[in-house]
Amino acid sequence: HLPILQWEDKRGLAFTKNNLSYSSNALVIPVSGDYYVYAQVTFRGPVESSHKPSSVTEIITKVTDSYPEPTQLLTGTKTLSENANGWFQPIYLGAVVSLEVGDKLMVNVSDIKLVDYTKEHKTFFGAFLL
Amino acid sequence: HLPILQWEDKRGLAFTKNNLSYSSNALVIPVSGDYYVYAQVTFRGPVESSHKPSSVTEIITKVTDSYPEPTQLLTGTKTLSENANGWFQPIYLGAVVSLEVGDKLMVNVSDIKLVDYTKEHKTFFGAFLL
Amino acid sequence: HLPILQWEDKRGLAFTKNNLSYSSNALVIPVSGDYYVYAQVTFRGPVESSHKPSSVTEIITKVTDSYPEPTQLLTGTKTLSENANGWFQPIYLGAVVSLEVGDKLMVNVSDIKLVDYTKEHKTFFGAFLL
Amino acid sequence: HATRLPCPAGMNWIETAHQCCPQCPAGTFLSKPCTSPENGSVCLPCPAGTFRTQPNTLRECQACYECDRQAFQRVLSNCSATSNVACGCEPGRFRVCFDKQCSEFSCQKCQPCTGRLIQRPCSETQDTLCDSSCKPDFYREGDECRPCHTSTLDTCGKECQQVCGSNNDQGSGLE
Amino acid sequence: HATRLPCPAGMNWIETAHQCCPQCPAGTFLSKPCTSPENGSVCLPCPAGTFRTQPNTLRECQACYECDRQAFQRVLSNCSATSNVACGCEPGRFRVCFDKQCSEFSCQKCQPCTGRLIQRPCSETQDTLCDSSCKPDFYREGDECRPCHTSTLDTCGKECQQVCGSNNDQGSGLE
Repeated sequence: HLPILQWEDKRGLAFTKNNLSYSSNALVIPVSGDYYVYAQVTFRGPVESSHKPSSVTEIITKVTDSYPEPTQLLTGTKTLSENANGWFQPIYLGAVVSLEVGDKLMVNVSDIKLVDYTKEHKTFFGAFLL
Repeated sequence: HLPILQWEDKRGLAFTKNNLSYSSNALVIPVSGDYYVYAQVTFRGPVESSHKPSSVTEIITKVTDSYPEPTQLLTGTKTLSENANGWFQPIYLGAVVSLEVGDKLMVNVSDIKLVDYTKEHKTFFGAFLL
Repeated sequence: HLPILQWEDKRGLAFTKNNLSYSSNALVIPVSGDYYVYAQVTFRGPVESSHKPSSVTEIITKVTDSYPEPTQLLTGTKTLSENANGWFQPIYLGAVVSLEVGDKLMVNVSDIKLVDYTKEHKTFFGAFLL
Repeated sequence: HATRLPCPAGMNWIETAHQCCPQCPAGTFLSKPCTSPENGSVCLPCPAGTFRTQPNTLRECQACYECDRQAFQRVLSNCSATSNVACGCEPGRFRVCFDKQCSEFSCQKCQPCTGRLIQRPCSETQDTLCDSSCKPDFYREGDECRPCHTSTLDTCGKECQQVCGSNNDQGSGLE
Repeated sequence: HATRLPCPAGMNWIETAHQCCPQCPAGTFLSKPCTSPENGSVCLPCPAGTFRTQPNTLRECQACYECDRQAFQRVLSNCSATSNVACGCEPGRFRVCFDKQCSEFSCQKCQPCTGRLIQRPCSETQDTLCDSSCKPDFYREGDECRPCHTSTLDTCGKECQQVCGSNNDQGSGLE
């Protein structure tokens, strides 16, 4: 599978409440219902070590104990035609999905080295019950 | 007018409830109020038949029986500087709009042949009452 | 600081209610709580007077009387590899943030001359209490 | 809720009033629905900067577009209560459409046809069409036409010779 | 709700407490508002990885930025309770700003000036400035400077001859 992003859930703008909790890289759903789930990842490059990527991809996935494979809920994929000396590419995703108590939400990316993790307001992830 | 996208409203992740229904390519508003309306279309090319497009556009429009012209609610338009051998371009739109019972919401695109309809998590459309 | 966008809050699709008000370029928070805040800015160029920009940036910031510095809540920054004879680049941002009564929300951009202000459905800004 | 009755022409079903009400004319919007089909709807004129092109029972008018002055657009016709603004290009520029409907366009400089006859002048929608051959007293240099008088003996190549001949030999019949 | 009184200097109006409370010093945040202006606000130090540069009555501290090590940035000064991290470039690289404020920048390799004198060394904010002419014992080849000793008789063109002279003829006074 694609690498999974880790998140900060307490410091600065980050918070969790109404027992929507964060553990081992996932938001854990406390009560079944329809949630608006969203995430933005800002990708940036070039990064010497990695080859010249032709595209970047962000996927919000759902994992549930009762099923061995993750379900891809939302996907944003963009090809890159950027120049060599530095590029930025934000991808925002958001939609309503029906979730069950205990479901886990995660964000996967095509290449973790291309994720801009330096500022909390450039890469973020969240959900709220409707 | 621009071509209108058709949607799957039952299979997989798709669902409608609280009598927000889907019929003839449109979400039909059951009760007047403020709704958060959103849609993502992933465009991809090149597609032999279509000429080399210089841009892609996604528009969420409102149609009401009582008015002969559609109203453009949200528009995302992006020029393409992609290379020839294959490109992807997602456009996400979302905002709060005031709607009346009976209003119909639709998604128009600049070129229907460029829409990536292959995976439900890449192109999606929805709304929820605040 | 970066230039601040001004908004139309009454005509056409624009509206404010539940005493979330708009004054001096900012949405003013009437009651403390968690809000989904969003904005899209469509950038376009080239514009003769401005030099060839290498990137465009949109930032949703929070200003509060009790603190002298604005807080950057959400940022979308994208490098441009567009061609000379005309380009469009929409940036959408949205997320849940905890706000206090009296907080002010504003949208800053890297270059105000590159903002497409011509159609209300291309550049928009809003918030709603969860 | 009450079944919707099909309304007679010129009237629309108003959910909140649960009845058919007369439409407001173009240029106005429905401020207050009619209380009974007999008495009229309360219609108000579209505020400045908004419009409605058709009779309607909508609660607000549509916001006018603006012409993109920074991209060299100009106003062809102002927004009125019944029609949106119409934008075109400043003189000396023509429209380059971004899509088939040309709902978005940039305004590019017309080419000047220096040294050539103009086959078709620049217009709102098309660039100038220049004659392929050079004007009299101009010689071809690559895909440009240069005036004879600027040529000097050593810069006057074959083409230039043919057209300009020896500079002081007027009407020598040289093609 | 109760009218907001303008608070005296060093105090802010706290909505939930409906009164003015003393500000918490920089490096701390307001954990619990004062119950009356006399007794103080409960301020706690910013947790690791967060900071506040100013006195405040905010409920949380700001998260520190991080330096982009994969893009060859390095820490100029660590994040402290009262100041954000400051990032620069690794030695041998300089900043290329993405915008006027240089809030985002990439770190590019300094040019080596092989065969030239360094007019101005590479710095945090500017690339090395190389002398336009070649160093002694180097000859120009296109826009590069090549060392004389690597030239062989047949590769030593006009430029090279002038500078390097016949290889074994030291100090021949050739310019």
